[in-house]
Amino acid sequence: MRQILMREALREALFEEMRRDDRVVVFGEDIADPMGGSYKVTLGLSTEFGPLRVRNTPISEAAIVGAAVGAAITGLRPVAEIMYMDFLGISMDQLVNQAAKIRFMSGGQVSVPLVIRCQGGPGRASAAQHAQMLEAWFAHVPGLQIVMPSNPADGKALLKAAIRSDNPVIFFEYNGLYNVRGDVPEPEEDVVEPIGVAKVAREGSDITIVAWAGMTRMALQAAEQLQEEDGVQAEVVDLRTVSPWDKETVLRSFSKTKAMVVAHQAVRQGGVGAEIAATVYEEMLDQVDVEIGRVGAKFSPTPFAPELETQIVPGKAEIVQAVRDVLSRTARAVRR
Amino acid sequence: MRQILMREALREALFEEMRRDDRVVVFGEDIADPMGGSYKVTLGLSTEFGPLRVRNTPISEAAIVGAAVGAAITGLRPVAEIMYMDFLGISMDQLVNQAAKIRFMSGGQVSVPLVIRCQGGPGRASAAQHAQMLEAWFAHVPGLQIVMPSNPADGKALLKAAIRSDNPVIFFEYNGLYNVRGDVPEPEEDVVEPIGVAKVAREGSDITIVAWAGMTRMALQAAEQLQEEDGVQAEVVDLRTVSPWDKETVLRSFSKTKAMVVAHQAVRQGGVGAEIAATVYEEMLDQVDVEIGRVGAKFSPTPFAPELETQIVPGKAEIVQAVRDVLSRTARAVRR
Amino acid sequence: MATIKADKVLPLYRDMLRIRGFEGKATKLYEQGVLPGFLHSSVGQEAVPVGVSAHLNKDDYITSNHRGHGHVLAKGMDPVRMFAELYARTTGYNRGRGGSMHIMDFSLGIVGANGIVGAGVPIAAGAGLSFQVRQTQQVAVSYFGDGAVNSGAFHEGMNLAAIWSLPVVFVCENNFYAESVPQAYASRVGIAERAAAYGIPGVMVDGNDLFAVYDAAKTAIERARAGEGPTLLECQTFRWSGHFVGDPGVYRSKEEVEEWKLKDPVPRVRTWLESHGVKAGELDALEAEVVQEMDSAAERGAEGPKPDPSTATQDVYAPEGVAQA
Amino acid sequence: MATIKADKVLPLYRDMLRIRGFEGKATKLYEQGVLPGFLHSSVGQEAVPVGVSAHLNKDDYITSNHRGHGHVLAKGMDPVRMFAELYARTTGYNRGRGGSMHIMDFSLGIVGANGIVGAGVPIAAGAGLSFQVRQTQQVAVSYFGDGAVNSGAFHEGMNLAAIWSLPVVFVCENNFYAESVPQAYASRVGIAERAAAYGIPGVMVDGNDLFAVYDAAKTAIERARAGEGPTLLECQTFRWSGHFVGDPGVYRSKEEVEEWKLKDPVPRVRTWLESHGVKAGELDALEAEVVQEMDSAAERGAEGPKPDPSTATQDVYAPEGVAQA
Ligand SMILES: Cc1ncc(C[n+]2csc(CCOP(=O)(O)OP(=O)(O)O)c2C)c(N)n1
Ligand SMILES: Cc1ncc(C[n+]2csc(CCOP(=O)(O)OP(=O)(O)O)c2C)c(N)n1
Ligand SMILES: [Mg+2]
Ligand SMILES: [Mg+2]
Repeated sequence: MRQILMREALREALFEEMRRDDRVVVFGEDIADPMGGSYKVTLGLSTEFGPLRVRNTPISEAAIVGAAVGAAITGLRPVAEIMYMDFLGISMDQLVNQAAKIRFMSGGQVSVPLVIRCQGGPGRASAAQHAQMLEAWFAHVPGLQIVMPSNPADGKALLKAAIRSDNPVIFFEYNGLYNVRGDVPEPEEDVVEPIGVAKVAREGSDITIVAWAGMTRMALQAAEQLQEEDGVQAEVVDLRTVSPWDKETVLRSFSKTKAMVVAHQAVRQGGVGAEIAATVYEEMLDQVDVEIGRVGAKFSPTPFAPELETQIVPGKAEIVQAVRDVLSRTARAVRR
Repeated sequence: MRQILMREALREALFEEMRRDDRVVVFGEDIADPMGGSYKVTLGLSTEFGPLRVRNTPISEAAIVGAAVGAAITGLRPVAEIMYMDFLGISMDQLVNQAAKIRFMSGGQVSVPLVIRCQGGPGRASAAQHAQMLEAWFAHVPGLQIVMPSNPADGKALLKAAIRSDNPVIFFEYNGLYNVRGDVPEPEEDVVEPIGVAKVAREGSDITIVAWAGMTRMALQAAEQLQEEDGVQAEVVDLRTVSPWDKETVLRSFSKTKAMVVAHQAVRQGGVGAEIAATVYEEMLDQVDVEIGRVGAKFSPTPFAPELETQIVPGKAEIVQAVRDVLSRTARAVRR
Repeated sequence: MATIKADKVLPLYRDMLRIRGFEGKATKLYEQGVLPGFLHSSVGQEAVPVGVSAHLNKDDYITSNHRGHGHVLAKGMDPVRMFAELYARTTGYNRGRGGSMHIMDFSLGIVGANGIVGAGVPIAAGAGLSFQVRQTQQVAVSYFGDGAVNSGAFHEGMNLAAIWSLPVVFVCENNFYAESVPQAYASRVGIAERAAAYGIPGVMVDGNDLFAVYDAAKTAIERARAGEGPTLLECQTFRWSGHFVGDPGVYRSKEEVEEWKLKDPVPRVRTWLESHGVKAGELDALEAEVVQEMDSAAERGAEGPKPDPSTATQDVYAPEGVAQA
Repeated sequence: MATIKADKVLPLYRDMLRIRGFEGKATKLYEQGVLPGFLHSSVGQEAVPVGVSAHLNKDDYITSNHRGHGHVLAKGMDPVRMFAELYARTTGYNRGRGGSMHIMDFSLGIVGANGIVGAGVPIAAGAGLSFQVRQTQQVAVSYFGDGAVNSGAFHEGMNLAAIWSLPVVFVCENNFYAESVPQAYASRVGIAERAAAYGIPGVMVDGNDLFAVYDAAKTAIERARAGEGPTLLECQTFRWSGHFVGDPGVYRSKEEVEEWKLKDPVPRVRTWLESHGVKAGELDALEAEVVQEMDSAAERGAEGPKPDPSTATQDVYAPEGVAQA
């Protein structure tokens, strides 16, 4: 299969969906040509589809989402961009009190088919206001869907699904993945992956690692290292959709491995890992012989200094460590 | 001891702290006389302390919090009011990217001694935009403190602590408690309770119920019912501060009762209950013989119709049910 | 009253009466304790939505705010289903999920009342974007109060509509108070003056004068339909009641309220009609008929069934099918 | 140049040179790959902060934005500790926690650069509130770009400062672009015109003319100190570089950039100084000295130790003691 970058895969999805459906419009800060987006994901769109359907906006994050809501409930399928996930705070009211609730409040009269694309995440010394992972806020909000792909093929197929979804979707692109290359089917195949379905990204029998977005990539690397150094076979479940999340796939994997680490770059306290871990304990306590490892950022804003950032935000090393901790406790638990 | 209403207790705290410290200023929508706040908690303040220190604001929730940040880092101790917790989305950026992070980003140069008071919560057919409990968003944000008192004495003593704290505090007043009466020490005693410390609100040996704000009150009522109807002695831990939360008190109670329900009015998925439950499993798995009950709102916006609202948002009945479920499973677990 | 034909005034008068009648009935029911939640009455402000809606088609859209009964009635909502919603019945517009503050009917272009002050402004801009992209002749009207103009959402939404020349008309009902806070406290300038910041027309009219509203709205809506972009229309008016039903309104003087009651928009139209040959008896009959209509609407609204508790979590998500273009 | 004394110009010229020197050196280091994170250069805009800061005391406050080096240097920051912060060293202003986009020094009233466009506006209003409540003579200056004026935070913060007559001066560096988006696309009107929406003075000056900025800032700051409320000062200028170091700036024509370089604010002051009797040799020496200063500052900045990883979570919370009044 041909290999393309994540950023190219996402860009293809936008082109294909805009060609397929006239109702798809794209707007956001700096997304039009010649800039084509801060990370070039929208490059060429405004040239092909023109200024009616593809527009730059002022720096007005509340209005970007508000306008997307208004457009979505009147027949368009807006794909709006918020430049960094960190800026979603400015759009929060429109996302949570409008986009997420209008369908319900209306008694089911209308749906809100919008996509908010945003990027960001730690790892580039961008400091406290440009490196946050905030999916936990939105996973707590009924009515929203949160999609966080980990590779180019999923990025493309899930962005297509998000655009076709009748529900409001926050589509998060971890910056550290934009230049990752991967197999992606040809455009003619029009591959669309379902929202809400996790994928076993690597099979294994000793422990399950649940992750999403950039952390899936690091989990796969951690699994390789664990195999080489410890002979451990880790199964990696790529959650892909953080809300609604695919409980069945996670539980199925756990019932096979009987050990689990859930890992995210977001702050550990109150992160999505808590929900997943709590659910696994609840649903399968009988089978839990050892504590589930929860990997997440320390309780601190993201520091600028790279030496400090890696202390706060976990990566491959922390996943490896968490797996080793869990398995060593398993050994002890078995001995008991 | 004298008995006063929650709203009176909170009002006393404001008067006392404003008298005690010239740096305390109060502003927000409709807080000045003659209105004295939507729920009369600030009644009389502007008359006593005048328009320099007590002010109405326009409907500008971002600026209310932004101005509080600016005032706090330049020597005042603002107590700003956001009328409903539901409107915090509009203030989110200033709360999360400014108030919570300035101290850290500055390398410890400055502190941000502000309090954001807000009220709200379910139970009054206020529908989807006026009944949310959103503490989980803020518990995920390092740098903030979240205080949620359950009774007049704590309301007063913790609001005083919040005003004296050098850290940004979100102080949440559950609307359903304003008219609750309780013992409150005399003003001369100047009672201040520490932030971050839970309280055992009722002793018991059979199960621990962890709750806060309005849910503590319902947990206490549930405990009474359980005692009468089931002969069950439930211990109620009133968390009081949701972030940072008092792990020790919770674990201590669990190690005594070996069974737990954590209950909140907020949406269950991604709620603070997930963090607390996951932590208890992690820290004391050896002692967990039965699943921890997690009570929270169903995954839906709050409906207007009272019949539906009580379906979505849990109360005393759901706590009682959860305790019974846990204890019946305990019995089975013991039999196993 | 330059532009309206005499025979068109009677139906508008009827619409104003219907709003007043609805609010009166709803207030009474609320005071009796039979309606759950909150209620905000628009009595005193009837001329605004009626003068605006006179120029709207069924497929035009409106966004509204917490004080929305007048806006949605003028746009064509059925009071029976409105009362049913206020009673939280399944026969209500929102099947009892929304209530007064979220009343919606997408088949009438009613995007909904809104509990968040200012939030409708960018949403209306987004509706305007739809019409512009699809090149229809529709317009969106966004109703909001004087309090909303100090919100960030107002600013961002106005600016976006302005730079994109969207077919939107922003109608501010300046009733001089946002809850207890006077408009003149919350802003140093008048509402219409703010239009200058967006490079669009700002027009101030007597919002208690149906004809003035009618004329100004006509110009603004025609302008929007012609692709010339948005207008900010300030209609000065007054709410007779407290902020919500039950608010004693201690922040306003009795004199101020009484003075405004003298400027009641309803009898002004009646006087005009009488002076244009409509018989007093006909008008009396109309007034009685509307009172009757609202009494009966409330009764029928109350007859609807309460929602089945087992349906509580319906409609949180749209079903995910294979979406088609 | 009506109000400034000739002997005061030389130090201001020096401040402009120092900003240009700092940015030049930082850009070079960033291009060499030795500075982590992002970098936004203010070369071309030096006259604005220098003309404004000429009227500020040490205990006055400023809020800044992502393009903040000029603002904070003009307010008195030490380039050694600035470079140390850019290098993420413990000797930096923020002990390596903040970096270029969050550089702060509260002892100099520097509330900080800010990564959130528009966020400094209400924060400056809050600082102004402090001064008003404590009845000091301090002022707060809020610097932001043309892109920020379309944010809700701008609107809400401006309005709050206006209605409370807070001692704040809002300084917009209109460099005609927000990243790639032209100011004229993002708004239908000029920046200074927006002041009318808040009932405060809006003043537009040539931001590349030190003397024009100086005079306008003097009036605005005196007005604020006198308790007469805020001013919106639009300074038209241009950034020579891309939005960030590394941005090729494809959205601007070469001609546009070249045209603005002809309006370089620095030689304009030099010409003035020479025509007022300052020797070219003295100015050459000053220029060389500043280059020297920045080279040495960068070197010394780089010498600071890297943060100890074990200190990563320090300073998230202030210690909770028994707070005293
Ligand atoms: C964002 C937000 N802030 C505050 C409120 C609480 N609130 C509801 S209505 C209102 C006053 C609105 O005043 P205005 O816009 O003038 O409308 P009016 O009530 O006068 O019709 C306030 C403060 C709210 N609903 N939303
Ligand atoms: C709220 C927010 N939205 C978007 C951005 C991304 N961003 C950073 S700088 C910038 C452009 C700012 O333009 P302007 O205010 O004119 O300042 P300039 O860069 O021209 O000095 C943008 C869009 C941000 N940092 N914050
Ligand atoms: Mg009003
Ligand atoms: Mg700019």
